[in-house]
Amino acid sequence: MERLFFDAAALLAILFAGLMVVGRDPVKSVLSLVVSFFALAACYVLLLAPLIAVLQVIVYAGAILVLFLFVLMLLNVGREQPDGARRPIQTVLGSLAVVVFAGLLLGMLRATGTRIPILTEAVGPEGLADPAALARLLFSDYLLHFEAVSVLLLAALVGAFVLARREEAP
Amino acid sequence: MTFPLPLWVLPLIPLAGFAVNSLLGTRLGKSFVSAVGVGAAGLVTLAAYSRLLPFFGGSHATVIEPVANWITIANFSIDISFRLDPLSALMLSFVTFVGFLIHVYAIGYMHGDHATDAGYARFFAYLNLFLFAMLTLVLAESFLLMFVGWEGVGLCSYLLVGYYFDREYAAAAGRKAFVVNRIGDYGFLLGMFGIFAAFGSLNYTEVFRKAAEQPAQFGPVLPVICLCLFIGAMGKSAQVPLYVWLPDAMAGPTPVSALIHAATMVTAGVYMVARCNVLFRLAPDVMLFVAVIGCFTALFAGTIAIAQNDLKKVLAYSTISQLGYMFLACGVGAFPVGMFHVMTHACFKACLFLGAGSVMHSMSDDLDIRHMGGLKAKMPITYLTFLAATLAIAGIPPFAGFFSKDAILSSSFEAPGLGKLLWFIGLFTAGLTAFYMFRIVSLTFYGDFRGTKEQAHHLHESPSSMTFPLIVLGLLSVVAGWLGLPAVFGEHANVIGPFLAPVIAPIAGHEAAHEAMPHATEWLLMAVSVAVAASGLYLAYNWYAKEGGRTPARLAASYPGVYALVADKYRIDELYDALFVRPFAWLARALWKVVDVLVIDGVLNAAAFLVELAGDFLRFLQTGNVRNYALTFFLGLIALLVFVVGAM
Amino acid sequence: MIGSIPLSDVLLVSGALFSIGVAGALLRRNAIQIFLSIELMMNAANLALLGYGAALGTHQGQIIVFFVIAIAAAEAAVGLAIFVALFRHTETIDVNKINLLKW
Amino acid sequence: MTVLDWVIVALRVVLPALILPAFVIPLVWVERRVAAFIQDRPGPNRVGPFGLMQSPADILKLFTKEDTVPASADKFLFLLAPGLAVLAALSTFAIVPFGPTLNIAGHSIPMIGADLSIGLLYVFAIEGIAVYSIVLAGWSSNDKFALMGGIRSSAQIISYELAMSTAAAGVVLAAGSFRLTDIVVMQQGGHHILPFLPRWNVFPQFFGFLVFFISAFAETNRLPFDLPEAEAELVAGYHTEYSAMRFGSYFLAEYINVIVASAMTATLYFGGWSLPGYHPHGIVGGVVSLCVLAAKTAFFVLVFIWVRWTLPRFRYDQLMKLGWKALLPLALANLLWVAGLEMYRLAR
Repeated sequence: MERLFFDAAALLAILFAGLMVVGRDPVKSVLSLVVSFFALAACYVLLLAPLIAVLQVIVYAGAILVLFLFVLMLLNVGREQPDGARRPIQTVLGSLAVVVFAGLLLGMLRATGTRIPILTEAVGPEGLADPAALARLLFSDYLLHFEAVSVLLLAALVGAFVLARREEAP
Repeated sequence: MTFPLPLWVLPLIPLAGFAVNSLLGTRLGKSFVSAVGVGAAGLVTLAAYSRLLPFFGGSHATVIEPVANWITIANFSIDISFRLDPLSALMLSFVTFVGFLIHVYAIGYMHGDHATDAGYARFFAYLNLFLFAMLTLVLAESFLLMFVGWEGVGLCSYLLVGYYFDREYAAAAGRKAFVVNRIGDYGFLLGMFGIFAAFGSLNYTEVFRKAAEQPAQFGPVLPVICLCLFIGAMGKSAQVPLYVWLPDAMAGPTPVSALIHAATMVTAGVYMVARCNVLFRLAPDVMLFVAVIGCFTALFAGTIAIAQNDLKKVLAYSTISQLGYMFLACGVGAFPVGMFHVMTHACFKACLFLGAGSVMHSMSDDLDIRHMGGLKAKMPITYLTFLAATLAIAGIPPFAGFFSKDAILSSSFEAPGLGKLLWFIGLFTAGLTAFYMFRIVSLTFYGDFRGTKEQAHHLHESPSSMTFPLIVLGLLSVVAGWLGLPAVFGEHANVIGPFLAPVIAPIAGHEAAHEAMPHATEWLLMAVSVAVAASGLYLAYNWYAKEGGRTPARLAASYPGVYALVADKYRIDELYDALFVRPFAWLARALWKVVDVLVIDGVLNAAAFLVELAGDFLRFLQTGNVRNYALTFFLGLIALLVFVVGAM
Repeated sequence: MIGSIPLSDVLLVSGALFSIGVAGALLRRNAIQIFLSIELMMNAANLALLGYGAALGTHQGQIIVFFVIAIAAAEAAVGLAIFVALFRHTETIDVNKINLLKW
Repeated sequence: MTVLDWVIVALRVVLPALILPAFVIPLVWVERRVAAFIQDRPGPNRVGPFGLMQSPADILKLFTKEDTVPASADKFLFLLAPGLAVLAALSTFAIVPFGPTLNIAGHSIPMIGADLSIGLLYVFAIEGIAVYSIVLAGWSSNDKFALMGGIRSSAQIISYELAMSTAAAGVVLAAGSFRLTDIVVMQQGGHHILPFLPRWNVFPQFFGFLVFFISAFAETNRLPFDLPEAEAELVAGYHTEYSAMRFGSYFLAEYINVIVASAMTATLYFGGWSLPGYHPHGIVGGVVSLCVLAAKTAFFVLVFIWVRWTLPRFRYDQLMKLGWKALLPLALANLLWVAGLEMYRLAR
């Protein structure tokens, strides 16, 4: 039952990810990715990570991708125009690389998927899905990382501000 | 605030003063700077005495106060911890008090020095920093923490000697003090390594306990360790052959000379040797070496002092000479006596230096005693205190120096082996000391003024901020010796000996075979030393005050070679210059011209050229198109994946 | 296996999403779409992490994903700011036309 | 699970979605009457008694009007956007608890759509989706006024969501849970220092409440924060090009959002369905709790209306300044204050 839901959501995610890549209109691409991420959030819930799922929606769908849309609207970027100069090497080599890479990656993941070590201190499904347990870990064992990320976010904030600011006319 | 104050508060008070004055001093003006600087010194004195008074009155039990773990590497662990025992208590008592007095003095002195606001703040900041380092040195409970203080006082000494860094000779003197001290510090470091290798610890308590319990086990290594430690002490306490920096260090402001180069820092070596008495007593050969070096230094510096004409230089050589006495005492095993002399010396030598500073002020910064004379009438307070301190250093009873110096002489007289010879040299040096000290008193304060008209017009007594410390220290020069009256004055006349006795820990297998000297011998020794001192004194007064220096001039004329040699301080500086400084300078030049310029730079330039050459061709890989980069990146990723999959 | 989803499913999906992302990043010329593809790859990795976390019964997968999301937010903010600045200068976000930084 | 259980779950999820739109009909009437009262005029009073039938009549009109789509619009997105708005608005209510867990005939029925462990975050997640309905409407209309409205709206909602979630974090911190049922339970009983007051979060976290409530105005695009549809500047903002029931959808979504925001405010800061001194049990208890929540919600809905017809609109820079420089710092201060309270409580 749950596997059915998962596979359905996963197929949806893959489908819209594909649409995102194929589409010519950047706005449509962003929207496809929103749907894809939404489906992924559903997958996350089924993988016992409801908090991450909600964060996925809030941060990715609700903030990052809205920001993309916002920028697209602000810049009013149109559809991709056909490029006059063909770059056959890039395209051919790129396509080849993608195919080889996908084959290798899937092959490798198939091989590792069956070999999972059993952890002694495994947490049960209830514990895994509990946001409070996650929060406790974040604020104890991973406090330093947490603070480091907060500093990083501040730096990114300042950086984005400086980059996107218009040069003020003196 | 809890009472009793924890020991770690003490070093922090002057450190706070340093922080305020160094960070804000230039903005806040002189009066604020002096308030902070002197306030910190006064506060630390009060705080120290709040601990010391109960300690002196109470059980004298050693207190060890750990503060925090400092370094932990594998099974080596050092705490920051402080120790209050009779030895450190004695040091603490005069380091803080004399330090405070000299801070007070410095207000008046530096005001007259036409210092800029920045210079004034810098001066007081460094003085406070020095107090911090000195307290750390004194209160430390481990060799490592002591080394922190040891280096700290060295740094402050360097900074303060070079206070007038815009004058070439002061900067050079600071550099010299630093370099010569480095040699000694290297010895100290080696000694510390040796201690750690032998004992596996650097804490006093543990090291001394192990050494005292199993003397046989550590016997073979201790001479080496003690020798290294003593080399450290030689550097810091200006003993032959590492004494050359101290006379030059007089280039610093006079309060600095008084505080660092007379009363406190230079005695750190003696303190360290006394602190390690357990180790030293297990190395009798090194003890003898210490005694001989001390005795020789005392004589050597005393002879130089005779022929010097710079007031502070004479005092500097006399300091070296007195430090020699202290090491003599330690070398013959009389550690408490050595520490007693450290204490009395701090009082009267600080007084002498401050007096010299006062004279220098009055003389418009002229220190040549040939230009002085008859200052007695113009500067009565300076004269009286200077006289008291002179009598103290000359060893005239009942002044302080008499008792401590006499105790040193009688200890060396009692010592086996070379004892009698050491006593005789010490006695001779005592006479010498009385002579050269009274020579400067006579030339400075008696007779007629020999300086210029302007100087004569300018002569005045110093302000009260300068005379107050003088008076206090002058009084101390009189009474400080009464703490250590010899045994002939009664069973309990000697306070300081029993007080310091616990520091001399008993060693397994070593009997404290001390037989009291017969009273008659003791009286006799005292009489002899008083007689020698008095005759030196009389001679100097007669030659310089009454005759106006005709006899010495005649003597100098009849032995011109000897006189020139002595007046040139035996040309030791020139000798060192030829032996060490020039060869090293030449070597450094060679390394620079050949190794650095040719070899290292050559290799680097060749490498840079190759890189540039490669860049000329490889730069075409940089197409500027992000997608090319991404593609390359992914191709690399594929290679990596192939590698990983292949490994699986 | 703690959840009821087989790990192989999760890894397969993750690999597929990642490959799609690679394709987008390599073959598209629109900077925004390349950026989106990179985000997709990050999410594919997140999915794998959560899958392993659930399979092993540990929170660490979720913790890493948490940090990845936070860092993705920072990265998106700076990246988009760069695009805005770039667009003001060149009036395009076609990466084929932006190649000032070459030899 | 038996069939009955499935039915109960279905009812829990579907009933709010069905009932809420029904509430909008009288609400529109109330709004217009209150507006009229404030502006000293009669308001709708012709259709039915007291003009009560005015709203159903309007809806009928909206359904029957011609549904136009601009020729240059992106059809798919243009049609999708209003649906998204209603969907998002309706989904939010799923996690608002409207009563205690009832035990009826051996079945334990929690009176809540879905008692999620990350309940409060779910609301913000859905809020994030709701942005798309506005942004897409603005963009797909291919109209400068609509686009301006969309851009303004996305910036405004993201900005105020920060302050709002920071304020709500105070409540989460006090309750130690994202779960709204936990938050309601924690507010039951009397205040521990002033026993005559209920233990509602509004007392220790008054500024948190203030920030939350003000941000709620911005999130629902109501005056004084209705810049995305400011008629004087942008005609009708992001829904300028919409007509008939698609326009009605936005209208519907706005009123549902007002109700949800009021219910959330009541739940987070005013004890939700709980009443101090009353311990509900059985069906009666469930009904009483429902009424309590309804009364509290109605109060805040009235405040919404009152504010709309009283305050003028902010300028865009004022809006941003208020959100970033006043509300966010205030919310952070509130969070610190709550953290201090919690530490004090733990220390005791």
